[in-house]
Amino acid sequence: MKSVKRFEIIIERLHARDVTDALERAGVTGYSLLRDVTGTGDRGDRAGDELTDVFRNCCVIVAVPVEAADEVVESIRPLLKAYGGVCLVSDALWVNH
Amino acid sequence: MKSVKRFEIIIERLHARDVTDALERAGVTGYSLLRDVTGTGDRGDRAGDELTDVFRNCCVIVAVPVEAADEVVESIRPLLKAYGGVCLVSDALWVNH
Amino acid sequence: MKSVKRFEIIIERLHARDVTDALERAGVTGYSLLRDVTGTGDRGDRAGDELTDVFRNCCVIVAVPVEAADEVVESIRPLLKAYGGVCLVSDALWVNH
Amino acid sequence: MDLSLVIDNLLNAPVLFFLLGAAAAWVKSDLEIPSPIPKLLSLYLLLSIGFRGGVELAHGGLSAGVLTMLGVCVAMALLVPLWSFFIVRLRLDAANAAAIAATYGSVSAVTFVTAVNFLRQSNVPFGGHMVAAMALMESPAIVVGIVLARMNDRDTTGPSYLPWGKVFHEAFLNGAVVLLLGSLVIGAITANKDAKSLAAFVDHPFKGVLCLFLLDMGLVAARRMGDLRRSGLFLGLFAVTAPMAHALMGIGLAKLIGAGAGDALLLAVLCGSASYTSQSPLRCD
Amino acid sequence: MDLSLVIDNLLNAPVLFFLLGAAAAWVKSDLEIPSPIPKLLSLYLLLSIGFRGGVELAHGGLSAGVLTMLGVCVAMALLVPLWSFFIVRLRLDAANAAAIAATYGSVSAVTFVTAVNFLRQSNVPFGGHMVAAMALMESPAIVVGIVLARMNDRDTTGPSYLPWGKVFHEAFLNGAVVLLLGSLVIGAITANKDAKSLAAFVDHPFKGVLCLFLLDMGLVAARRMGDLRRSGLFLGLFAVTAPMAHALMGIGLAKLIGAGAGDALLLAVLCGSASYTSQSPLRCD
Amino acid sequence: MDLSLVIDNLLNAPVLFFLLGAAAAWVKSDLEIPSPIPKLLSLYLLLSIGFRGGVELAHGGLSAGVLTMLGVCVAMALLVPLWSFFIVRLRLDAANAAAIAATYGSVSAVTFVTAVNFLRQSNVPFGGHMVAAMALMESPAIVVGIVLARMNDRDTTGPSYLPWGKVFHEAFLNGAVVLLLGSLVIGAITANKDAKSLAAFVDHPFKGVLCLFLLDMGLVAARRMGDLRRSGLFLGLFAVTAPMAHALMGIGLAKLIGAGAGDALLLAVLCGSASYTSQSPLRCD
Ligand SMILES: Nc1ncnc2c1ncn2[C@@H]1O[C@H](COP(=O)(O)O)[C@@H](O)[C@H]1O
Ligand SMILES: Nc1ncnc2c1ncn2[C@@H]1O[C@H](COP(=O)(O)O)[C@@H](O)[C@H]1O
Ligand SMILES: Nc1ncnc2c1ncn2[C@@H]1O[C@H](COP(=O)(O)O)[C@@H](O)[C@H]1O
Ligand code: NA
Ligand code: NA
Ligand code: NA
Repeated sequence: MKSVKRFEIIIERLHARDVTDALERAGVTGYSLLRDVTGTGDRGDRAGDELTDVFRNCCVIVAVPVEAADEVVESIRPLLKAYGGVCLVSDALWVNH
Repeated sequence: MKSVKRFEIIIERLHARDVTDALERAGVTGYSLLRDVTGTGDRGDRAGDELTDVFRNCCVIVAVPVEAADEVVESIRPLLKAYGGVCLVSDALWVNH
Repeated sequence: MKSVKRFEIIIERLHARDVTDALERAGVTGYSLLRDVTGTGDRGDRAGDELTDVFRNCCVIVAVPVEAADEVVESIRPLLKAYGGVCLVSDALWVNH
Repeated sequence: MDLSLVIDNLLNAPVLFFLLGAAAAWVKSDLEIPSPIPKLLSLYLLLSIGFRGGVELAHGGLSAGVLTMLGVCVAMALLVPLWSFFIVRLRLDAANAAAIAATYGSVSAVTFVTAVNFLRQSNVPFGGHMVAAMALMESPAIVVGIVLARMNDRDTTGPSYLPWGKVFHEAFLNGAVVLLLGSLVIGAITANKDAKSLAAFVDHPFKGVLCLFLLDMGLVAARRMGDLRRSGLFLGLFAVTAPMAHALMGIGLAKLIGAGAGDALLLAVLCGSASYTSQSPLRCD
Repeated sequence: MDLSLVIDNLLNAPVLFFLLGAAAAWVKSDLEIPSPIPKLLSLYLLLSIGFRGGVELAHGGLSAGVLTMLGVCVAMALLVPLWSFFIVRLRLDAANAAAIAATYGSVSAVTFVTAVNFLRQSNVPFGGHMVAAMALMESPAIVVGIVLARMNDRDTTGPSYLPWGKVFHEAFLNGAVVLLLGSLVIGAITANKDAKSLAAFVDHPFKGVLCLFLLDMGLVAARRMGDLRRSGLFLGLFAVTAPMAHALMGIGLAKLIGAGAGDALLLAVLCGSASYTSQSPLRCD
Repeated sequence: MDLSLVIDNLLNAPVLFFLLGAAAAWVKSDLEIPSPIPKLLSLYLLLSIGFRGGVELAHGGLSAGVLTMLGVCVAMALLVPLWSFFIVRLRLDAANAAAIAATYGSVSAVTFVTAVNFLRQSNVPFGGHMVAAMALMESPAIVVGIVLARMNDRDTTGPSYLPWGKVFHEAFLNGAVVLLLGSLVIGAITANKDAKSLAAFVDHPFKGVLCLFLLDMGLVAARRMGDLRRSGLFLGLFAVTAPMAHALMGIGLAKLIGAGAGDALLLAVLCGSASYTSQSPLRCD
């Protein structure tokens, strides 16, 4: 098992692709995406009441090598600044296979 | 980045609102909700076989300041006692924006 | 609150039952399942474009006592080897009830 | 009764799709109808049955017979959990006995919908008020179950100690009841105007949607057969005999109040069927 | 206008299902239409209305009157956010004012669909080009909103500083616009060949799907009433008067260009209605 | 062949919706049909096509010609992966070659369904047994693929070393096969009784649902075009020529056994089309 940093990024679904693009630019090759997340934050409830899903959230989960963590943080931060959302970072072990 | 406690509360969907109400009473202003969680626990499988979703689970994810963690635990505990479910607490860093 | 190890296993949905079977063999009695996870990894994008859900992922979340963690790792590893996927392990506290 | 009629009945598409689902689950096929599709199907079925019930009610009107029938239904929803409780209590603790009692008192919408489809197909008429009866029977059983659990439980922090407001809320305002009664009222109001233009949505695909829904029910039911086995002989016996006994009572009562054949069958189904839903506010750890 | 006609209009099934949804949310029933079912319903409604609009367009053809109407619609989509911005700016900061302006400039597909259903039911004809008009009005409002926000915002890292490419992308290529216009074109191309064989999908269940969709809209709208209250008197007043003023302008313009009654109503709805969608690229923290 | 017929064929609604989806993905619109809606659509299409195939089978009966056709289909499902394996093996390792071989041996339900829709629209008759043929061709290809992979793989812990029980399980009991065959059997059993009352669900909306499904297929296909480019010239050439060669063989065999035009087209589609599904138990790390 090797040490990794686990990122959990909750952001509007509309911006999911921005997040994964930013991750790819930061050299991340694997990530997972939960598409159906709702929530409450500084900017009110999710909506989803019109004909697009603009206000729904998603959650991107990424495990990256410890040494890559800072770069990932920096690639995500501008997105959070622009669009709101949450990014949590924690320690985890990756089961090798 | 600031230290936070990350809560993950898995409970029957029916009680999702009880959880978020309890969180709001404990002063939490942001949380995320995954609505489609199934599982097995002490009280058997989820069902979802009748015309309501009574037996489906949901998962509430909340990051709170370290000093608020105890109050959140205490606000959730009675719900777990009454309805079953699981609450995990772990350390995380919150990416400022 | 007692210390536990939190597992997060992301694998193709097709193999969800293999994972839960392996967990049950390792003595785990409770787990949660998120069924709708997509992602990118070593083996390309998820698809979901034919008439079965072969390429969709799922995510199994399990909290186990610290002393049971090694056995769970060993029960999951062969599945990751055979089918790909990711298993992250982290520390968490379980709120007693 | 004619055996060939029974077989003929079993050989109709909705029942066969139920069996297909059960067979698929039994051979552990990965066939599944993922959430929330079953929910969409059930919303459709409730809306459809409610709306058509309302239209029929508007045409039939509220007679003394209708009110008697509704009274009988509510009475059965109150009484069935009562005696079920005292029988099950012989073996189980109060909380679980109350939960099971509420289950048998309440109604299974799936079974009701399937019975309605059977009547339509056999051209046996039935009253729109039977749909109202179904909606009315859901709630009392839950309330009786909770009262029984409380009277027999000393732990005032457990789930049976929900505040009464919450109990009534869950009993009377759960989504299925609201949608069913709401569609019934809307059907009754717009019977002359919208019934025709909505028929292509509300009537025509009904049987097909039921097939798909019963396919899912088959999958679910077969997966839960294990639970039944685990529940032991006593509960197993109760699970088999109680619905039959209740259904027979239903038929008896229908005769007594002079209801038609269609209404009698539906009353039997309402009395005999049981629903998981009502357990929820009562389940114990 | 005849009051009984208004009541009669309110008493049709789609409106009643909206009220049912609102009532259910109001009594905090757990009735819900889980995601992504509303999305399926809205995809269906857009496809259906686009396809039928295309078929009608193919039969009616592009006349000068049609082009005038489309020009008027686009002009309104550009002007409404402009004056809305300057009014709302009296009380709010630029970014929020721009977001609100874009909202009122754009159109509410739900309202449009409901109005179309009303016209069909009342047998009032309208042109297929009105569907094209709806699709054309979504994008300009967003662009105007963003231009306004940029002209008044100095923080070049905020959300209003999306690259222009992305702005136009979101304005012109959002899924609803693409599906609506695409279905319109497909309807126009295949009008003679497929319109009949697709009717069972595209026409017949339309009203029923609308009922289910409006049930969900009712649930959502009632849950958001709180937001309205929180937004204060000024915005509340604006939210009530602006749509009416815009709708009246729409009717006036329709008279001016000599449009028929059906087209006039739809123009009023397009001008008056507002959509959340267009806020998104503009919202501030 | 007449060119205008080809164009006419391309200009029908299902194909145009596929192109709309592809165009939307190509311009990176956010149009999407979120999971599990495509699953609902595909469940519907399988159920519908299975049920109607069963009804037609009940009316047509099992003749020698039908059995010959089924035999030819199964033979092709066994042979196509065999030669595909030896060709692809020239460039790829055994595991990947086996996966690709299984892919080309199996059938694409989407293509089949689209072809069926085309035949119905052109009023060309075809036999219900072709639906059974599709169901029968899915499994052999998977089994052959796995056998080939095992014979050429020494790592006995890799994915090709699934226990045989699991292999057969995945090959013969996957959800699509079970639903298709199940609906076929149900259709055959209830042909006289339920075919009419289910038509409003099973027949009428078929083409419309296919449009929506192909819209999604278009979105998915366009997103995956990149994968095709990445796969290199050799595989690209194989991907273009193999389906054509297999389809031509299918037409030849159909002539040989004297099948009608409709059945011949469907056999060509079954032989030519390829499915991702069958790769799954074989994929390597
Ligand atoms: N403290 C929190 N814990 C977990 N999720 C949060 C928290 N705050 C916000 N979120 C999620 O992030 C989304 C955007 O947050 P915001 O930008 O603050 O409106 C919300 O809709 C929630 O889903
Ligand atoms: N050890 C565990 N790890 C993860 N989730 C669990 C665990 N135990 C229970 N759960 C989840 O919590 C729900 C309720 O658990 P219980 O109250 O024990 O039946 C289950 O349906 C699971 O979704
Ligand atoms: N670094 C990662 N972080 C999070 N999820 C991942 C990561 N790598 C792979 N995954 C997930 O695991 C699945 C299978 O990965 P793989 O076997 O590498 O193709 C992917 O589809 C992703 O959902
Ligand atoms: Na009952
Ligand atoms: Na407007
Ligand atoms: Na093939």
